[in-house]
Amino acid sequence: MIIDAEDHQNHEIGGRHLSEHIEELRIQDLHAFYGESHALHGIDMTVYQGELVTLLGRNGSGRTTTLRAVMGLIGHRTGSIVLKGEEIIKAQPHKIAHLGVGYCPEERGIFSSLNVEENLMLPPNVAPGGMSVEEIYDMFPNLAERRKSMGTRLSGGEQQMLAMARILRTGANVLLLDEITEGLAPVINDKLGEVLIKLKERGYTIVLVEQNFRFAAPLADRHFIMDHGHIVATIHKDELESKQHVFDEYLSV
Amino acid sequence: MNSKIGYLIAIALLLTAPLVIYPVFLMKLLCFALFASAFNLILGYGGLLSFGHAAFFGGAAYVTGHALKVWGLPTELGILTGTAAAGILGLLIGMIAIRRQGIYFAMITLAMAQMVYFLFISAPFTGGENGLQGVPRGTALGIVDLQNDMNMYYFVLVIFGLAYFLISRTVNSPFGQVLSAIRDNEARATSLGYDVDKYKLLAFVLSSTLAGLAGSTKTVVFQLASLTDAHWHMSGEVVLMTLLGGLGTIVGPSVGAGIIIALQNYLASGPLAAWVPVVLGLIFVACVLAFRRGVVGELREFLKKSF
Amino acid sequence: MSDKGQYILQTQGLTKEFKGFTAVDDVNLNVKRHQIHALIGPNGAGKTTVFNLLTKFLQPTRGKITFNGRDITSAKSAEIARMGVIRSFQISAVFPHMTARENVRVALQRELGTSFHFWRSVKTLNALNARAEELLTSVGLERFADVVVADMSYGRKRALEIATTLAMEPELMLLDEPTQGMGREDVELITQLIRKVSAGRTILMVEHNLGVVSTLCDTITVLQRGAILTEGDYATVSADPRVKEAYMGKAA
Amino acid sequence: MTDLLGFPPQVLFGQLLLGLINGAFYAVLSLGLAVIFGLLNIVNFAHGALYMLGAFATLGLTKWLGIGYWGALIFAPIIVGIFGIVLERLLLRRLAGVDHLYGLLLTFGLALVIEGTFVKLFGSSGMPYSAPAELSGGVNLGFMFLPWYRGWVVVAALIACGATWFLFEKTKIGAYLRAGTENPRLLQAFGVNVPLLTTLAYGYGVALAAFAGVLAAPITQVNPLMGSNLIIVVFAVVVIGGMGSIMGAVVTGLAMGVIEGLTKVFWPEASSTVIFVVMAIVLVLRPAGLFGKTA
Amino acid sequence: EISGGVVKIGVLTDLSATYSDIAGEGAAVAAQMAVDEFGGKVAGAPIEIVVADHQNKADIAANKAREWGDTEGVDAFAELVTTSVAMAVFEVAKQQNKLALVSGAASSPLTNDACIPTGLHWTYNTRALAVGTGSAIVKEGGDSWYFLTADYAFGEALQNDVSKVVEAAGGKVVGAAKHPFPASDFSSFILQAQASGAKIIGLANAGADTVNAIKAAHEFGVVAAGQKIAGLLVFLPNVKSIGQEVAQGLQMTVSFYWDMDDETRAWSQKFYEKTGKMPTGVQAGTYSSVLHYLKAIEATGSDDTDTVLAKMREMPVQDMFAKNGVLRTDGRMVHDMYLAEVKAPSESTGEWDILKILRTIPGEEAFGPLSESTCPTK
Ligand SMILES: Nc1ncnc2c1ncn2[C@@H]1O[C@H](COP(=O)(O)OP(=O)(O)OP(=O)(O)O)[C@@H](O)[C@H]1O
Ligand SMILES: Nc1ncnc2c1ncn2[C@@H]1O[C@H](COP(=O)(O)OP(=O)(O)OP(=O)(O)O)[C@@H](O)[C@H]1O
Ligand SMILES: [Mg+2]
Ligand SMILES: [Mg+2]
Repeated sequence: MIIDAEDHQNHEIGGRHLSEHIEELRIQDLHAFYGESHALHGIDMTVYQGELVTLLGRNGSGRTTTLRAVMGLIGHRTGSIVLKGEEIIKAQPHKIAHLGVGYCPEERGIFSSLNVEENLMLPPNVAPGGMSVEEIYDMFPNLAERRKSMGTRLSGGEQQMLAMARILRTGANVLLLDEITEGLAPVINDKLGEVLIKLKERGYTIVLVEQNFRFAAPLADRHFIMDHGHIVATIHKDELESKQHVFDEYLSV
Repeated sequence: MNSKIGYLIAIALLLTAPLVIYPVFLMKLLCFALFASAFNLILGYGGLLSFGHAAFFGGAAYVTGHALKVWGLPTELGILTGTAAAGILGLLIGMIAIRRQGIYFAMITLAMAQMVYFLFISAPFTGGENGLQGVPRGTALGIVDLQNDMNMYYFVLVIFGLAYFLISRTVNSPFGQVLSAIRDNEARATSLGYDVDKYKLLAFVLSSTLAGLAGSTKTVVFQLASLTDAHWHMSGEVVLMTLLGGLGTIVGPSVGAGIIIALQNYLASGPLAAWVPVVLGLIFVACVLAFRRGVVGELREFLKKSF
Repeated sequence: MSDKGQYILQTQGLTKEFKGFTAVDDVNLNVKRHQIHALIGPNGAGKTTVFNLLTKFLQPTRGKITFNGRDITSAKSAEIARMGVIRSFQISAVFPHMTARENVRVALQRELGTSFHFWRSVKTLNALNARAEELLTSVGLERFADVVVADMSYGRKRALEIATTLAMEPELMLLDEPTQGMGREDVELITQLIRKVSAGRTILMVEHNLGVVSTLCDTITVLQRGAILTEGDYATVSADPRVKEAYMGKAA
Repeated sequence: MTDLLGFPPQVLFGQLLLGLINGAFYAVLSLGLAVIFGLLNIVNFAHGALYMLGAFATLGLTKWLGIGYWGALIFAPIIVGIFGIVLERLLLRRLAGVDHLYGLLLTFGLALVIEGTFVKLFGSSGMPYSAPAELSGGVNLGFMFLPWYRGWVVVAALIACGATWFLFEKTKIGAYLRAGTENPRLLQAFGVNVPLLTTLAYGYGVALAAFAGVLAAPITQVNPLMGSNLIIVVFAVVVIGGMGSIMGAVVTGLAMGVIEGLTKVFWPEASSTVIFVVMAIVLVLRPAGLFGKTA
Repeated sequence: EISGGVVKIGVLTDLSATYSDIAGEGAAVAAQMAVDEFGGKVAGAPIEIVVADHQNKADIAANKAREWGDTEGVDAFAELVTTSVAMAVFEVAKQQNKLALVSGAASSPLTNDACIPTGLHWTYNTRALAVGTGSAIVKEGGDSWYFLTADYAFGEALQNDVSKVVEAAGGKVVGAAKHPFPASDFSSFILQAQASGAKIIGLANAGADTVNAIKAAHEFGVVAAGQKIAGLLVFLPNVKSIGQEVAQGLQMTVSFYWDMDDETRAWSQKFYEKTGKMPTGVQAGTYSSVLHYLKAIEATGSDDTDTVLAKMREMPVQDMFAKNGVLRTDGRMVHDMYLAEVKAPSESTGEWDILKILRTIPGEEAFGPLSESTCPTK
């Protein structure tokens, strides 16, 4: 069953009417390919400024691919991706990043030849207003403690923190976050949740790919449900109860 | 089924080829086909790029040359001595080299081979830059006169056939299975209880031994062993042959060797004679850029797609 | 209980120091035979490091490890594996260019003792196919025996990894975050699988998914900053305020 | 004076100094290789050929454009560097994402092509080039006669090494360099123009090779094959130093020059093998090289 | 009587590597010039030259020679630069009973221990080089020698040959440094030579090694400080690559120099027009050997190896390269050699005006008597 995103034009987020919102990211008819395999089959979605949305779905449903496509990391993609008013379907990744996008990849991508601090300082600033290093170390004391360790000597969870931390520094205000709670201790997850709320308050736009529905549900304004490279449903936070059957069908929660 | 027919045709061709094609050229081709196939064992199936295989090829060539010329051993024994020497050298170099992978492995093997090369330049038994000349071909089994090119050809063909069989068997053996598992995921293979270094070392020694067999045979065919055989360009050439023919395919290296040897041979006296290195270089470049799977690999891919 | 004693695996004063940083600090771990034992703790507590020490992917700085009463502190990785201690990895560990059957067979073939036999045909391994398929069936992969693993989904790769591990007939399985990165459905599947294979074996696992831990595990050891904070069954451990504070947060 | 190990001390001092001078060449060449390996993950087999191009560019600039040695010192690396950039854009770029062994093989082929073409164009025996008048002659140091030019080589090489070290270790570029080697796509997703960085790094590494070529032109024969054997030694230096390590390349380069120089006194025949022996020993004891990071 | 109706000469040379300048295409051109002098026909049969690149690799050379002999009816192999190639081709020539006209290879053993009945060594050998340079220099007072010797058989042979000559002439050898082959930097060795105090530094090496050694000697002021360099195997292209400025005063023994007399000048001019370079001794020698071979065929009307060889021995070698050369039974072609010196740039009138001939070394003196030869079939 397909639920059209347009049905919810009238819902409100963050106290304001949706239609008053500026479109931060608009994806239309996006197809993406890995070599010959067709991974995304025409995705349409719009994310408004200041909104936190999730991409939910089973393993292999195409959530990561969507983020990678936005970031320009997939060789072959067609359709349209408009970010902050600019068409970026043909743009190079570094150009896209400089529009103010931060990407936290699923595989973390910590650089093993750099130490924690160098990893943290690595991404160039793409916009003013990033968090200061002190703020970040405050948030993740583990990292402060291990700051001179080589990146991949960190434990799995520490690497996850570092991957998240380093994009908070750059001033990017559109964040593409792929499974950031993976492998983290429950306490850290709690803390990450608080961070996301804070970021939302600052007006960041966030696209969150999650398995951990329990983590995502209280944070998100809307949920996009993906299956086999399609977006099969869009669910507003107010509809969580009424659309429970959608979750059951596609996520078997 | 299909491959059986293919093999039968290949055998028929090989048996009749010297009637049409100059047998010495064919023998050279077989020697290098064997060399490349042996090399492929470690690169194509072991995933390790050795840039020092010339040391085994050349080392065996010298030892065989010396054994036949100075010690006067029978031909078969001379070849075996050279091959064994290459195996021992492979064991020594392998013990140091297999501790590393990738580029490091390539560089270490290159450096070790370079040491061997310098040894050959100045060691008394190699004849320095003049090489060992006039190595007697002798007789096969004490009766067949190998001075006759036709006899020699079939002698070489038998060696090639046996070695080739051994190589394809190795690839498709219990050992081959472990080897490809190691290439796929070394840590996992370890955690399943395999001492990966031992397997890699055995693969390396097998590869160097067979490369040595190729070198020994070549010495008997051409009756000489020279520094060319041990120079690092030779290591590069065997990589080229393997790559051109198709990495990790059984017949690929032989096809690649055939192409390169034929090119070298026919270019050497044509209008492009002075351009041989340039032409080889261009093939290298084209191969890496355009058809990385090599002739056989691309062909297989093409057939897979069209049928 | 066999004469080998109640504990299959014990460590005494196990310590690992990295350049002035103590990742594992004087850990005395006692794993009871035929139990599912969990190792939990905050990120960076040293859980993976303990696994690496037990399987000798790292050398302990100090301390002693005994397996079935035998001192294995100085044994090598492959040796330990041959004794029956098999680990899984945090990222899936399969042989991607081989088929599922071959993956399992690689584990099975070791006991034939022909793994160095390069002159023997690979067909001699066909004798192992029946057992391999049996193992694949046990993890629900019977239909995928001939599929090249690179083409399989993540969850199936995890299942295959378990099948391969089982092929080794391990007495002790070490699983490092077996459900990490899995959808709910797969988590469920793996949980059941672990329960199924735990019969007659001992399992030591690291896991952040408290749901999994609470349903599966008999004993839980909590690590913090390399040292053991507390130990006990789920109810005891989750009630401990220190564990709540350091690890579980609101989840508990 | 008393002999040291059977040799008069002045001979040893002389050899030490000469070793240092040769080491300077090794340092500049291996530095270029390290930079290229660092960012492109390519073992640049064409490095010897590019070194040779540097020497030939010097020759050509002098002969056809009347630009002297000092001009060539600047222009030859630029010209050859641009050539390198073209190579990177046209050829090496296409190897992104495939096993780095292919980079080694591609550059091996390129070396054959470049050297073969030059033998064809300019013959195999090479051409004369003399040191600039300002640097002819030398100074007697008491224990040896030091040609000014050799002294200059050390100074120039150390400057180049120092500048490179500063550029790659003290600026952000170094971190980009190392990160880019590991995961260029991700680095690019952070907003770093990796393709440009890669191209420039290759150009820079190539320019360093050419710079060494300019320095060498007055000393050795300018010959199409001048780099083809040297390259193997330089590889060994890089491996000993730890691949991709800037510091390692420089220090090892100098040290190997000295070790080789001393070997030339005590056991001359072994002097071209000694580096490989050192390499084997180092790799057994420290698999990642002296300055390499053990991954 | 001409086998296959055509006289085929295979020029096997280095077209693409180190020796392509001293032999290479120029040698092929020189051979062709000999053919042209015959109008392309000898004894009524056409003459054909085939050329192949052996890349200095003995196996490629042997392979090619064998193939030429077996399948293409080649009657003689010519040029054959570098000893390993010559030796490899000797094996083939012996088996196929074909002539090997060696020009570029230098080692004396080719007409001694390694000789074959059909192997002819035309242009020079290490002994001649040693005698020419060694004795001349000792005579001039250069009586103490230090060698820089390439650490391989050829270098050693050269050093031994020269040492004998030097000692026979009353000089002495004070030492030698063996350098690896190839060596890129000679400064250390030069320094050792300097420290030895010998009057003469003898370079028992070849090609790039010699060039680099001479450059280093110049740089370190060896010559300025009174020591002299003796290059034992130096060719015209080597001198050009050192540059006359640096090489001036260098003494060397040559088999040929283009500017010796009208005949050589005329021939060399023709050669220059074809190649843009003046000929080296190896190239001129190739011409001479092919020419003499063709003359013998013309005279006998046959290309049978034994017949032609007998005739070649019988006739004196008489052309612009050799005056009254004699082909001995050990394969040595005995002709005059020349001691030459590199002119100073100021003396030089043109790009190719490089050498001046100091002395003619009579063939007997240069190559020694036949009785000295250890060739078993002489
Ligand atoms: N590098 C790749 N090459 C080929 N196919 C790929 C690649 N990465 C992903 N795919 C395929 O693309 C499809 C979508 O994958 P994607 O990674 O986007 O899924 P996902 O929703 O993020 O799932 P997961 O929970 O596993 O991360 C899957 O079928 C997957 O097999
Ligand atoms: N090789 C190493 N060198 C230096 N420090 C290391 C090394 N390996 C691990 N560490 C450090 O040791 C600590 C423990 O790491 P470990 O990987 O064991 O944690 P973990 O408990 O598995 O955590 P997680 O749940 O995040 O995976 C971490 O702080 C890590 O940074
Ligand atoms: Mg994903
Ligand atoms: Mg961990």
